[in-house]
Parts: sequence; C-alpha cells; structure tokens
Amino acid sequence: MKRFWAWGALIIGLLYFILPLIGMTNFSLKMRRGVYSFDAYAKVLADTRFQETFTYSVTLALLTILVGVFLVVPTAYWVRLKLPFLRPYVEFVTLLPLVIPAIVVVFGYIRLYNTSSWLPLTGTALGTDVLLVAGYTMLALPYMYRAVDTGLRTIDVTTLTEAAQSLGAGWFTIITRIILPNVLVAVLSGAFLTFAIVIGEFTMAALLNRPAFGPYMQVLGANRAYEPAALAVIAFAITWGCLGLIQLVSRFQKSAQRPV
Amino acid sequence: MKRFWAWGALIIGLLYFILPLIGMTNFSLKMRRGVYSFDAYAKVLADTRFQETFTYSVTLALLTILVGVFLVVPTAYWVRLKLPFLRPYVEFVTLLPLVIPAIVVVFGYIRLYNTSSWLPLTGTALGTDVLLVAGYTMLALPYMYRAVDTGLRTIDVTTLTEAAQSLGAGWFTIITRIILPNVLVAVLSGAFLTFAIVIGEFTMAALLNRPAFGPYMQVLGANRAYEPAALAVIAFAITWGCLGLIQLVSRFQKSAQRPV
Amino acid sequence: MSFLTLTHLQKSFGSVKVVHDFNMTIDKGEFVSFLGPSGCGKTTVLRMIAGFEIPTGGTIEIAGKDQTHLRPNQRNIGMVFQAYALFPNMNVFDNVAFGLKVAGKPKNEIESRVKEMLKLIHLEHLADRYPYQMSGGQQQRVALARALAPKPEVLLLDEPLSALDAKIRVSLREEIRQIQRHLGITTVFVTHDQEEALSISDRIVVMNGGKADQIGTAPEIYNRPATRFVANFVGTLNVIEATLVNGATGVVKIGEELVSLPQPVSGKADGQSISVAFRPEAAMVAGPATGPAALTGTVMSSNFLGSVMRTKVDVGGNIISFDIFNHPSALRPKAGETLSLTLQKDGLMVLGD
Amino acid sequence: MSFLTLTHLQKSFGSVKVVHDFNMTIDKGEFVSFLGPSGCGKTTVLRMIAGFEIPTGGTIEIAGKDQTHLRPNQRNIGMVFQAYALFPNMNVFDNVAFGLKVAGKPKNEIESRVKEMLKLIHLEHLADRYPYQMSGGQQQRVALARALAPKPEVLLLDEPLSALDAKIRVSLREEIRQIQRHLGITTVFVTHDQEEALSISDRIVVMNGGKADQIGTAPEIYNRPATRFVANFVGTLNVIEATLVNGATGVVKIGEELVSLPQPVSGKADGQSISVAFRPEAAMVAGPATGPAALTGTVMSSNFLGSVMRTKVDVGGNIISFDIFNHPSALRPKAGETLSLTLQKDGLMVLGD
Repeated sequence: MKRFWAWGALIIGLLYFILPLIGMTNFSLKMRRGVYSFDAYAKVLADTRFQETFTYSVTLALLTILVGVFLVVPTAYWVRLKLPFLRPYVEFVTLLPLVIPAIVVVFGYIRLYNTSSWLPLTGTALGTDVLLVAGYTMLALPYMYRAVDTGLRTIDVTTLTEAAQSLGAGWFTIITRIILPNVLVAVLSGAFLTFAIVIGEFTMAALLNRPAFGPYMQVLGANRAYEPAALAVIAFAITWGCLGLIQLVSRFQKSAQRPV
Repeated sequence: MKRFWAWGALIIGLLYFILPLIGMTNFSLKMRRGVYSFDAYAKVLADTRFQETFTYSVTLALLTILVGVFLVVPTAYWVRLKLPFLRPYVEFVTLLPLVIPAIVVVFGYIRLYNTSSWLPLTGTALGTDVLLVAGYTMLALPYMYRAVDTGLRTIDVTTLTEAAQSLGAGWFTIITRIILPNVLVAVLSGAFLTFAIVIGEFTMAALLNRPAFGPYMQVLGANRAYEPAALAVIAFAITWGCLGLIQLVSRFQKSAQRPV
Repeated sequence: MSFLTLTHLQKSFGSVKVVHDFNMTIDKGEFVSFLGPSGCGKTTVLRMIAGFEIPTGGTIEIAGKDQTHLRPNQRNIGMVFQAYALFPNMNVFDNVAFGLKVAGKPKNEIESRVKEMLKLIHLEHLADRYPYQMSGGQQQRVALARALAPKPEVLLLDEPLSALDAKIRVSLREEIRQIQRHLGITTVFVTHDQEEALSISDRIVVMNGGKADQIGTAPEIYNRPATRFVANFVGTLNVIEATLVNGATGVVKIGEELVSLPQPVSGKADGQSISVAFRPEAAMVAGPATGPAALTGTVMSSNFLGSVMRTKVDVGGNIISFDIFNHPSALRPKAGETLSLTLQKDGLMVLGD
Repeated sequence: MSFLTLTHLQKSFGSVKVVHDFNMTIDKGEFVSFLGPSGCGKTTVLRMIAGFEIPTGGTIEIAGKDQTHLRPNQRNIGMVFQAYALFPNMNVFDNVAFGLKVAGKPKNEIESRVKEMLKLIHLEHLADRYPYQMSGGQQQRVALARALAPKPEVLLLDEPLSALDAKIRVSLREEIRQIQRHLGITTVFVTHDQEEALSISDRIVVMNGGKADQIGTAPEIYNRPATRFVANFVGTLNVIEATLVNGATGVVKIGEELVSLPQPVSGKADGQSISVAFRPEAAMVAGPATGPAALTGTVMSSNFLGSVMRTKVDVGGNIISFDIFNHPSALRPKAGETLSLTLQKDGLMVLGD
C-alpha cells in the first residue's frame, strides 16, 4: 500500500535528475550530424577561454575553502563546547545566505567598497577578487557549517576535550590532535560542496565582472548549441566523481571508527 | 586566547551580512537628493510589473511547497522506518541539486519536453509552469528533506509507529495523527526556505521565459539605481520576518514538548 | 487451558538465525518472563507475538486463533516499550484514549474507560499533562494504561523498567504485578535483569542463543538450573572440586567429608573428580559443631554490600564467595585469616552442560 | 596527613546554588566515594577538583599547594569518565601514551610506561586495537590506564561503571580497587549506586542538596546513618512506632516488649511515641524462644529475589520488609499467614532529621 507510494516517490525523485541528464548527454554527443561523436567535448576543452575561466574559478574555490575552514572549524567547535546556548543563533546566521539573494549582497559590496569609498576594493582586480572570495565564503557558509557541525555531533566534543585537558593538553594540541582528525571527513565534504558551488556560481562573478567559469558557461549557453551541453556534462562528471570520492572516504572512515 | 579568535570569527561572520545590508539600506533611502526618503520604495510597490511577477512567484512557491511536502514527508518517514540502510543514498540524492547547476537541469528539460517531443510541455504557458515547478521542487529538495529528516530525528519514529500499530492504528492514522503533528514545525521551516528560494530564483525562470520575480529584479537592477536596492531591502525584510516567525514557532513547540 | 501457544517459532535475519525452534504454551492470566543476555532472541520472540516481525517458521496462536500472519494492528495486543513511546503531541488522556478512538468507540465509553485506567495507575489528577511534564515512572505507568485501555488479550512488556532509577524500578515492578493480577491478563515480560524476572514471574524462560534453556518457576530456575548457562546467568555460582564416591546414591567427598547430594550423579565413574556448584548463601561460617560439609580456606577479601557482606575465600585454589547478612556488631573477616565454612547439603548441585 | 583538602567549596550556576559550603580532607592513598542522587552536587565537586568548573568560593589544595585557580591542564590529575572518552582516532597505545607525549617525555620512557600500564590492566595484547574494536569494559580499563600513565597525584572517577553491564560492573569495580591499592593513589569516585560505594570505598560521602550529609566508612553509613536522608537513600528501611520508656538509657517499648536501643534517646520525653527504624536483615522469623523484640503481623507478599527472599509483613499498619536467605528447602511465607518476627537489638536505630 504505502510502500508503493514511498518507492514511487523515491523513483520520481531519481527521475528528476536522471532524465534531464540523459537527454543532455545524448544531445551533447550529436554535434556531428547523424553519428555520435565527442566533437563538442573536443571543442570545449580546446577553448582557451574555458581553460582561463576554469583555472580562475578553481583558484578562487580553493581560497574560499581555506577561508571557510579557518572561520568555521574553530567557531563550530567553540560554540559546541562553551556556548551551546548560541547554537541556534549561529545556525540561523549560517542559514541567512540561503535567503538573502546573492544579488543583494553584491549590490551591498559595490556600494560599500566602490572606488570612492574608504576601502576602494573594486578599483583593482585583486581587490575585487578579495570581495568575490568574501562573497563566495558567505554563499558556502551554510554547507560548511552544517558539515562541520554534523561531524562534531558524531564525537563527544565536551568529554574528549576534558579528557585531553586532564592529560595536560592545551587548546592547540586539542584542536590539531583530537578534534581535526575526527572531523576531517566532514571538513572534506564541506570543502567539496564549497568547490562545487563556487565553480557553478554566476550572479556574483558576473556583477563584479570577473572572468569566472559561471559567466563563461552562460555566454556559451546563449550563443552555441552543442558545446554548453558538453560543458554541463563535463562539470557534472567532475562533481559526481568528487562526491563519489567523498562518500568512499567517509564510508571507510566510518567503518574504521564505529563499533562493529 | 582561543576564545578571542572564536568570538572574532563569529563577529566577522556577522559583519559579512550586516555591512552590505546597511550599505544598501542607506543607499535605497537616498533617491531624493540630500534627504532620506521612501521614494524608491513607493515607486517599486506601485509598479504593476512588480505586482504581477511577485504574485506569479508566490503562486509557484506555494505549489512547489505542496509538491515538496507530498514528496518528502512520506519518503523521509518511510526511509527512517523501513529502509534505514537507504538513508545515506537518499540524503545523497537530495544533495545533488546543490552540485548540479540549475542551468544543466533546464537545458535537459528543454531538450526533453520541447514542442517536437512526446510530451510538448514547453509549448504552452501552463506546461512550462509545470516544468518550472518541477525544477523548483528539485532546487528546494535538499532543504525540505533536511528539515523534515531533522524533525523526524527528534522523535522515535520506529517506537511511536509500533506503539500506534499495537493500539490498532493503520498507516493513514499514524501519519496524520502521530507523525505530521510532531514534525509540523520542521515542515513549516522547510516550506519557508522553499519559499525564499523560489522567490529569489533567476536562472530557471529566465531560461524558461516565465514572468517571475527573479528576472524582474535582474532587469530592474540593470536599468535603475535606487529601486533595486529598495526591492532587495523589501525582499530581505519579508524573508527575515518569516524566518523570525519560524524561530518563534519552533521555540514555542520545543518548550512545549521537551522535558523541562 | 493454554491461551498463548508458540509452536516451532523460528526467525532469521538474512543468514543469521536469531530464534531456533521456540516452543511454549502460556496459560490465561499467567505472568511469564523471558530472561537472557542481549542477543539471546527474547525480544525477537516478543516482537513476533506483537506482529512486528514475521516468523520465518512456526505458528503463533492466541485463544485458539492463528495470528502468525496478521498485521500488528489486526491483533488484539497491548505493548509497553522501554522508551515509554508516549505520543508527544497528546496529553495523558488522549494517549490513553488513542486505542479506543482508533477502534471507533463512542465518546462517553472512551471517557469512562480512560478514567478507569487512570484510576488504576493512580494518575487521575494528571490527565491534562503532556508526556514531557512527567517523570519516567509516571510516563511508563501511562504507557501501561494506554496499552490496557482497549482490553487486549495479551500484554507484552519489552524491558519496561530498564530506563528507570533503581528505587522506582522496584516499586513499579510491584505495581505492574499487582495490576496484572487484578486484571488477570496474560502477560509476557522481557528483561535482562535476573532479580526482576525472579521477583515478578509465575514462570521464567531463560533464553540463550535463540532457544529456551529452561522454563520454570523462580525457585526452580535458581535452585535447580538445567544447564551451566542458566546456573551462571542467574545468580552467583561457586564451583569446587569433589571426588565421586558413589554415583547411584549421589555421595561425594568434599575435602575430608562425605556428603550425599540431593540427586544421584550419572555419567561419571566412582572415584573420578567432579565439579560441585553452590550459591553464596549456601555456605556459612562453621560454628562449633561442624556441618555436613566443611571447607577450610584463606580469606581473600570481604566486601560490605549493604544488607550482606560478601567474602571471598581461597579453598585449595577455588575461589568461593559466600554471603552473611550485615549485622552492626558482626566481625568482618579479614584478608589472610583462615576460615572454616559449612555447606548446606541441599544447596549443592552437579551441573550438566 | 591530609593530601587533598577542600575548604568551604561553593558553586553556583547563575542563581542556582549547586554546592553549599563543602569541606573535606582526604588522606594520601585513600579511596573516597561521593554517593548521592542526581543533582546532589557530587559531580560538580569532582569537576571542581579536576578544574573543569571554577568554584564560586572556597579553595582546593593538593599536597599543600593551592589549585583553585589552575587550569585543568596545569593540574596533575587523572580522570576517568562515564562515557570512556577514548580518542577515537588513536589506538590503545596512542591513547595511553597521549598524556606522556603532551608532557614531552622521551620516546623510550613513553614506551616502557605504556607497556607497564597495559600490563596493569591485562590488555597488553590489544595495544593496536582502536576503541570501536573493544567492549565497554575493555575501553574503560584503557581509559583508566590512560589516566594513570602520567602518574597523577589524584585519580578522579566520574561514574566509570554506569555504562557497563551488571556482571562487568562488579568485576571491574574490584579490579579498580585492586589497582588503586597497588599504586596507592588518592582516589575520588562518584556514583549514584549505593552498593558500588559501599563495596569499594575507604570512606563514603553521602551528598544531598549540595552538602555532605554524612562522611564515614561503609558500615558506619549503613548501620549508623546520620540523617533520615542517608538512612533512606542507602539500603532499605523499615520504620515502626514504639513508646519511649526511658530516654537516658534508651529503653523503648515495641509491642509488649521492652527493648534497650544501642544509644540513649534525646529530644523526646519519656512516654512519647517514637519512630524506630531497622534494616530488613535485622528482622528474623521468630524461633521457639522469643527474641529481644517480637512483632506479630500478617504476610502481605513474599518475593523471591535470588539469593534472598524478601517478605513484607503488615504489623499493625506498618509495612515491614525482611529478608531471609534462599534455601532450596525453605518454606516460602504465604500471603495471609500470621508470622512472628524478632528484631536484632543492635540493628535498631532512632533517626534524627
């Protein structure tokens, strides 16, 4: 009875993702009339604009991850340990990027840091990049925080900290030797989501006028037929591959640390 | 020592959001030269395009919420109850929308359901709306699923179900009288996030060429100076108000259902 | 007059056989406990009676009707869980009324039945409370009332006391037993706590590795354990070496004393050594007149446990525990002291496998 | 020879005073238990000794040095937690070595000390195991070794046995006590389990509402409880009404018998009624010769608890519980029977408030 509905819902959910993917993959292979070929893929990969924007976005993604980890791990740890009453508020703050449109944030940045302001960040390419990383960090915050917080939930932060303290360890030792090794998988999965978000982001990069991958994809999508499909499939393959890796790592880690 | 850093990180996190907001609010009030006024707001609210697109997006948001709840609540319940081994996979599936760019999905839809396909949905406005709701549902899935699943985690789904069964209750009674009332707050908070996402969404609506609020905001942003800022502040005020409401409701519910 | 009949019950999860061929008949109004360590299959048998698990083989009958393939909500069974499992969105009254509402009873009948149940558990004054506003003991009593309200044929209790504090555990188990006697309802009680099972049950099923090792009354289980597992799991056991003098008459030699055991001994030749077991309370410090069996040893430790003092004595390499009741002026045996013990003859047992 | 001194310790959380004016001196090598119900402040005192909580008032001294405001990692203390708290990312060896590594000991010294510790807890063969690969009892022994490895001045045990099964709980508590005696380390043990505290401690502190109600050895606490709370919390208590005949000599009239109590009674006039309390084991079924105090009543219930049988008798409205040791051929008193009990004189107590 209900079992049927539940399975049905699951299948519909899967079809949501798989049908469009199949359609697009099929289409991306049809550039040469009548036969399947990888022509579209070859064209995309050979484009220097592709190489440039992709490299740029990867660099920014890595920077964003660094800033995010540095911001989130100590905060989440400290909130869990000493300020548990703050947890709902912090969680609330980290959810804000989901409900404040990116466009709002960027307008705010442009007003605040324009060339006539006290800190004219938008005046230079480097300054704009800093703004962009700041914006990306904000976008990625909910995922990073959730991931790290979920990781921290699987260990008994308070008791492990107290055990380490009673054995003479200071804060640096506790964070590097006890906390980080135990939430590494969570940090990795947060980092990966951040990566995926930054690679695909369009609005901020376009408004700040930086040569990122998102706007490149948009331009290609408006002007060509087969290449954007190929591009999307490539992007999807990369992200899927990474996600699979994360799953593997976390599965391995789980089986190594959970009671059998 | 470390306490300083943690608080610092927290403050930086808050500044991220608050500084741009202040900047923008300040700017939106300056339409009349030299004095603060609500001119920009009046203009925006009087625009018929604003009213039309906002109504359209609200309608679609509500539809999306309905579809999402219908899809997610029984699935999440059933997965927790009978297929716990499927949980990581289902969670993984619901995370996919975060890493597949919306653009990919829309391209897929357009290829699949174009006017020459077996189901020419894009041929009519209504058909395109159906596609759009489907896309929005997918976008909102991660938030809805997480919210409902978190809600289900706070109750002992298995034992409550078995207790109800042993008292003679069937599936319909269990879901409507036991499960739903206990995860109502979670469903509401998921619904609200869905609402916020749909209202602000740009890519899908633009590519499917429907008169939604996101594209309207984009157009306004490109052509005017003060109005978009006012619009963003309005959007922010609405979302913030709703979020606050959700927090209130969930706080009330918690204090009513947790051991004191 | 068998009321609940389990015949050749079996259950496997995948390739793991959790319950092997379980057979039992329970009379109407009887209170039966399933006792065993975790993983022994006791909860699985209970869950099969409730209908939450489908047996791999065998049948379940209640009052002569086959229930094996009925769904849980088609069986007429009341269940109480370890985690209380009260519906958090309903107050006490609505929790107790739930089964009656589902059954479509008229409103005034529901009201009077709920009141009757709340009176039974002495919580009439808390009808408007929500679960989170009550202590664990109160919640579990409400869960009991909820299970009993629709007048089930069988009451199933799945470790209902495990989550409670020691003192409440004792008082609530007495209350449960009293209510069960009052209503005369057939009851199956699952527990891993031997004292709980011993104190509350008409009969006890000691389970081990998916089958019943022994079924019997509390004194039978404790004093005449059928297997080595039962002897070790229920209570504390001392084992000493003896020499079999005459198997047919059950005479053995312990130290220098000839002792006749309560039963004859089979399977061992006369003159062979044999393990004789006894409970801590069967040994006493020897008085001036030496008893039927005397052991002399060195005191290793003596622990004050409140109402009893447990002393461990090394008797020729065997560590023997024995208990004496606390007494404010009693002398506490000191480690290193030499001590003579007498054994009560009818407390001696020879264990099979 | 006081080693650990707690002077006027106080702790408030916000406006809630959790510990009121707690004073105690503990000798070097002593094993002291803090016993009390949850919320009595026992864990808070322990956490103040460890440095996890800063006292609102008072001082903590170890070996004459003030520790009150040192941070936990500046104190030389070993701690074992209820939840084991082994580091999940390290194997047994690295867990035990952690404190030594933090202290910057040379590698060969670490290795020999860890081996010594693992030998002490009989787990040398599991040095490479990870916490998740071990049973609860093994994990807690590793946690003990980890706490002891850096040679702390004081060992703190925070309900270390609560998460374990009954049988392991008993054997591990004996092992802990033996290791503690062997090393001669000053130890504070927090528990809510009276049997645990009674069996393991040199002295017990019974705590109630943030202060120590009584400090004494196990028999002192059990047989001479200082307050009504201690008497009720530790062990089972029977209370009967008597008439005071002579307060100065401590003579009371129970039923028709004159009994002289172990102590004189003050604060009541002769001829007034007085509550006399005794433990279940102080009552015995009267033999042919009537004892020093005889009570006659009706049996209400008799519960077989394994090694003892607990019988409840209604004596003129007072419900008296008494225990007799199980004996296979013993008769079980039946409900409704009339029974005479004798009381052991030195088991009688008069409770203050």
